[in-house]
Amino acid sequence: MYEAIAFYLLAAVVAGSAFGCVIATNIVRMALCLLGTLGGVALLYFLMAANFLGVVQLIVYAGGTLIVIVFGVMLTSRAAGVRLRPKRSEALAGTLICIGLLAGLVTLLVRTAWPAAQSEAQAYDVAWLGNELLSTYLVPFEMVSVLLLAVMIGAAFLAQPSGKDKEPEER
Amino acid sequence: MSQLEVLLVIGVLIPLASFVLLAFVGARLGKPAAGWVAVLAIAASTVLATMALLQWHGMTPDQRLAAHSAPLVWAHLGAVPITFGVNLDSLTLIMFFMVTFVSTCIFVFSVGYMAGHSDEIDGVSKFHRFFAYLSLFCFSMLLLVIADSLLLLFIAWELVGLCSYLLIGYYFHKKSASNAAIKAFVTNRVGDFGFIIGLGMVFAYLGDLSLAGAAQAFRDGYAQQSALFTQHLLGVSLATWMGMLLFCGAIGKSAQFPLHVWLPDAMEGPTPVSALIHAATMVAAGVYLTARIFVLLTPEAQLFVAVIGCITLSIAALVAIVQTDIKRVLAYSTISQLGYMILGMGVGAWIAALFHLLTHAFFKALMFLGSGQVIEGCHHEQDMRKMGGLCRKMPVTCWTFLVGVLAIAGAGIPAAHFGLGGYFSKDEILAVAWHRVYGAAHGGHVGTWERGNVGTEPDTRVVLASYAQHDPGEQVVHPGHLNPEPRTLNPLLFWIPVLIAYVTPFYMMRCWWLTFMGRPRDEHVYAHAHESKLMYLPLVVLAAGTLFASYYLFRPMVAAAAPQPFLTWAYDGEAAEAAHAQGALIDHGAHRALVPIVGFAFVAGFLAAWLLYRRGLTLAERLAQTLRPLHTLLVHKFYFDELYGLVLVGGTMLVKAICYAFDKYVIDGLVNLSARVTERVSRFSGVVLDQGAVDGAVNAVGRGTWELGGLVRRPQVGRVRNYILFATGGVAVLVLWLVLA
Amino acid sequence: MLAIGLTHYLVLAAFLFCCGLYVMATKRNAVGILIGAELVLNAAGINLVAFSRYETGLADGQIAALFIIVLAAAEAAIAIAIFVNYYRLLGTIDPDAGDRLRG
Amino acid sequence: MAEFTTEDALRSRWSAAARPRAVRWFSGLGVVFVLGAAALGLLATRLTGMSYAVALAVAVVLLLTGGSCLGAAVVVQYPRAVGRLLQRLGLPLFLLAVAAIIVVAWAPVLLWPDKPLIVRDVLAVVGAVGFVSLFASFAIWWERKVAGRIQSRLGPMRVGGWHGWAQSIADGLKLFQKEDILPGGGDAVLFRMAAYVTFVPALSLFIALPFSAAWVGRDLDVGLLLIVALFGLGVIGVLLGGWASNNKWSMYGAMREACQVISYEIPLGFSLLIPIMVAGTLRLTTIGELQAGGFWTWLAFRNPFTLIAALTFLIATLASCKRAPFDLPEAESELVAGYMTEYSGFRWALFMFAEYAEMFAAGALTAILFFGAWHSPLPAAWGAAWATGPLWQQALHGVVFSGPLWLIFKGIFFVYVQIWLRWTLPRIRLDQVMHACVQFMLPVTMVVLLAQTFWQLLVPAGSVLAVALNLACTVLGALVALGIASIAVYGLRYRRRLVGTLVVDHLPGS
Repeated sequence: MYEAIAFYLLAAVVAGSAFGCVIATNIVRMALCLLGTLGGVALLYFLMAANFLGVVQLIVYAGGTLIVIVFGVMLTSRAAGVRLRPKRSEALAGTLICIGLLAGLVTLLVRTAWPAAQSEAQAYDVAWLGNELLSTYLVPFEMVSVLLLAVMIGAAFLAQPSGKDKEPEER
Repeated sequence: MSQLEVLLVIGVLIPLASFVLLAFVGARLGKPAAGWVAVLAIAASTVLATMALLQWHGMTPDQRLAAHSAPLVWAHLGAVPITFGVNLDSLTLIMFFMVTFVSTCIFVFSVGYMAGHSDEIDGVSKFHRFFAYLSLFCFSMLLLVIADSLLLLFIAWELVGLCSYLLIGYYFHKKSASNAAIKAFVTNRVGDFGFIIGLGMVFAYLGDLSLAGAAQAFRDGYAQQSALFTQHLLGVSLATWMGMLLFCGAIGKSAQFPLHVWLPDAMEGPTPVSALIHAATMVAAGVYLTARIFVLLTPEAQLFVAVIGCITLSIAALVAIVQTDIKRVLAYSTISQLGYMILGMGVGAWIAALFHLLTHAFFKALMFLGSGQVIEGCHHEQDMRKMGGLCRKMPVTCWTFLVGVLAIAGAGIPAAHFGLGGYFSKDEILAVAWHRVYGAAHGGHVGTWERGNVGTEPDTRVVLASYAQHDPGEQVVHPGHLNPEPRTLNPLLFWIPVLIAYVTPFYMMRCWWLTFMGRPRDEHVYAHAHESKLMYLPLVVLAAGTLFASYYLFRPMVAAAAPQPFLTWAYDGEAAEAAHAQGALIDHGAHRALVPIVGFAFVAGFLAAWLLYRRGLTLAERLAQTLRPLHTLLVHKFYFDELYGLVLVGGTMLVKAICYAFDKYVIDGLVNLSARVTERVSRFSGVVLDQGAVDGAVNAVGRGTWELGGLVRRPQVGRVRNYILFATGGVAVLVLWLVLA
Repeated sequence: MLAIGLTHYLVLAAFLFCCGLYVMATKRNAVGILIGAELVLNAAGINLVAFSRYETGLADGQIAALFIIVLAAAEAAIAIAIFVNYYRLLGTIDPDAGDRLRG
Repeated sequence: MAEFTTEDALRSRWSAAARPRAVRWFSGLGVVFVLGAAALGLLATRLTGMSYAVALAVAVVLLLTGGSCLGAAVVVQYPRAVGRLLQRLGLPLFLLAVAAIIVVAWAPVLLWPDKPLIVRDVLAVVGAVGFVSLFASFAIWWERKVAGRIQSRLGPMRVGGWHGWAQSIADGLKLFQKEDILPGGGDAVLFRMAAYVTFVPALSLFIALPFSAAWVGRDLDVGLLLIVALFGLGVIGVLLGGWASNNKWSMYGAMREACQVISYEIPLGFSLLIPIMVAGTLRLTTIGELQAGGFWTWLAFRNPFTLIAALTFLIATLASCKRAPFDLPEAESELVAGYMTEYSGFRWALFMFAEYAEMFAAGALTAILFFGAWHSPLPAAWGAAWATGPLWQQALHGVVFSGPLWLIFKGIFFVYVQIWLRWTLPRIRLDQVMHACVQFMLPVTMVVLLAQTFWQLLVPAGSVLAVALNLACTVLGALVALGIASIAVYGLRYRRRLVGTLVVDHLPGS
């Protein structure tokens, strides 16, 4: 029963803040709502006995990605509070389409007979994850490492001031 | 890891640490200090190597076996584990010791040598950079030596290549030096290309990249007649191809016949570099590799190795006769000696070749450092024709150099069983070759030999050494085509090296005499000649090493490391005592036969050189006039550079010219022709057809398209968000359809 | 309702997914679109972990989710770098302003 | 001006008529509350699950409130006696109260340990709130005292008698009453949220922070990572707060903070990897128990690399907690107070609480990872017999060998180090901060990580080299500890000379 209570509580947080993202018109508030979603999802991971994943979600997503996003918001807009309201027609179309999609998906999900659930969550501990990553998933793991390197270089390259207005290097 | 392995690994890592230190703070350490850091590091490695060697010496075979520990598994490549570990055997230890010891001498020498050079680039001294490179080089070489898998060996191999590039091109502001560096690098790449293909074959067919595992797989593959042995390409079995391709790496690195051109040019680097890389260690890597992959070589591949070695040693020795640059003489003599080692590997004289490698490392480092001393003393004069009589100015250099000359010439007293390094090592190689050509045949194709009772078959001087260490008396059946017998080798493979054994003392004596003896030929050079103490100390140490590092010290160590070659015939030289224990067989007949053939070659060579050069250059020049065509051929090094220039560069230029002509005349002509035709046709159609009938129709179509486009374009707003919306809409429709269906 | 099963998580993920899509489709701010993308990725993550929790033999879902988190971080970094450039170029980060290639 | 004496301070503020009534009400309410708490506690033993948790939490709150009411009754009835008592025993009482709050919050967990985890969580949060608020008020007073001593002053001396120990409590009361100011043009919602977004992670990391092997809210297998993650989360609140203040100094402060914390998370993570590598786990209790065998087994003294890692970890936590010399986000000489400029009253207090909570957590984490966790320098094995003996032996074991008091002591010591550094070192510039991170911390931690890897691969435990270096590091650490201790003793002995003429003898407690 605790699981149910915890799930509904967290689901409310996650869904609520996701909906907050939808209705917010201020980008910084959207970021705050995203924080709620991310944190909630992290706790959901904990609920599903994926402790390591939950922590990684917090440390990378909430602690890293979100800060980058907020940084981006503040770097790219002198008046980040400028409200860019969606066009009425777009909002209407978007709402209809998304509600349609949601309805369809939920119907499908409820209709599908999922295999009998495991009652007890299997705990996959950190050691297991580490071993899997360095054996079965070695190639994807290395590819992701290379990708991260490329992203690091790419981001640094893209974000550097272009030729003329480069500041003199400090020595 | 066992203590021994820890010692070695730390010994490998110390030079790396020194490299890192010098690379980051070397500039701040300043001129002599940076060098001493490197010296300290390599000296520490030498101490560790000595400790390891002594410890190894005191161990029983069981303890030695127990000292191995499981290698680290780095990754799994499919089902093949990539492991890194220490290959612990006598060869590793002795090579480790040799590399560190010789390097230490050279490092000390370098501190003196480089201190006197102006080496500023943009106002910053690159003194520390030199020692950083040297340290990195030592690290890679030591890693290569202890590597227990072909992959790790290959990694170290490439690091060694990189370091040689950096060091040869150390004076990169000099065009010739940077060219030489590029040449060395590119030439080595050609060999490495073969090596990596061979590596791929090992991976694909043997499925194990560790040395021991690959050998085991090779043996199993042979026993089961796997695809490697049954499939043929161009009439040669894949196993042979694999061996030859792996050997390609050694061809590049050890400057063997088709790829030998880089080594003489590499003399553009500072002299200590020449001593370190091109005498003692790097070129030795090729021979070392051949020794390690020896167990993967089929008899055909061995023959290939032998032929390459034979060609190399003869070409290089002949060219060395006419060189006037002291360093180039040494370079060609190096190539020639490497040829001997490779030949030795090819004919199966595994132990002898490695023995020669070790002795050669000492005396060649000695001579290179001696030449460095001379060059430095004579203010960067490298032409021997301008030297002469330097004995009085630099006596220590002169006499230590003579020790090297005696060693390379193979001086010794045949009957007394006394001689310098080359005397024994070269003799052993030749003895094995002799045996392969003229030795007594053994019977049958089925051999059962046991270690330890070899002597019971007096005439069977050949043993099929199986992995007898583990299962003595194992019976190995092998078919005729894999079974090289004595008397099957072409006599040329024996007689050419013998001939060259007469040439070697000649050109070495010529070099020494022209440099140190006779009358000074250039007063200016003579007047300024001097020698410095810091630089001749290593010379003395190396000379002592040359004197002692001979038969009794190194030979048993190498013999103890002899692999358990499979499918190959390991021949051995004279060392009955040591070899007996190892199960190799000895042919005393070979040595007895060799004494009259080549035993006094050094006397003849020295005598000829002395006669020719004792009064300076006049006699030699007259001789050169008489033999003008031959002399020209030798001076131009058999036109190898020109040949490569013509075939490779010229070939490319020729293809370019053909393409250009084709482009210009055929294609351009066709294009022009079609253009002209088109112009005519279009003028007709444009005026008559187009403006009349077609335009109307086209305009109608155009207008229709425009209208339609305007209609269709409306959703194509070029806005990302709307596209997302459309895509979402599509998915929603699909999902809803799924739900309703 | 009290026994939490796979469906619960999947429905929640579907909601998150639709919210993300809506945000991506309507927000007139490039960073908003990025936030939408993060929502969508989180929905995927929940799905994967839920499958690994409730289905036997699908334990690898956690690893896939791990990769999603890492890739999302990479995506955010590169996207922000692009937005900064975009902002320098156009003075705004309204994605609708970037329609120069519009036909 | 008439002199304000201690007697004045201790005079009762209640009129003769109001006093009995107040005493009646307070004592009555207190008794009711305490009885209610007891009843609920008894009831809770029969309950299970969620209702158990709620009952326990309510019971704890009731107990605390009831205790406070009874205390108030005593104060009102005997103001003079209580005043004198506080004057004499103020600090010990205060520290006892800290311990008591923790014990009260934790007792149910320890008494009924096999209840659902969620119960432990609720209780852990209650305990953490209590601990954090008490610790923060203590630490603020402590910081002011240390600052005063370092600057040859006395610091707060008046409130509460002995060395002004109640200063923070008085300040706290004041902060509660202050007006809640919202900056004009700022985003009110975000402005309000920001304080909580900062405070909640700082608080919730105490759930995973073990005070001893048993005193831990949740002994997670990823506890260490969780704490680090929550460390990083507080930044978002700071960023939001800085942005919502609509003030460029706040904004600069927030950006600096984000910049700095993100950058220093990398060396922090690298330093963390070393204890993780040694212990082979992320579970903090396991890491702590690894260091039970006396101070030479503490991780910092294992070998030179762990020692360096301990130092880099300390430096990186300084930056993460934005303490001097990395206190750029709130550099008062440049940015007024950085992101906190516009905050006042209770919200400001939340930021301060979060900061001091993080400081303590950082100190405690340093202790757990590198400096013997909750173990005393004596090997825990010596006291193994006491650990299972009767209650008084167990208590003694907790004091002498290993227990939460040791961790709190070590945590406070590292907080003291942070305070000490703040009042000793100058603030460095932002570019120097980043330079120090990228050019110094990062390479050093990377090299140490590499070296530790090789160390573990190549040097077997118990070999001569390992033992020798362990010994050397231990001796070094012991020397540093002795040095600090001797400086402290020197300072205590010659405190009058050091403080100089500013000592005013008639001040209470001087």
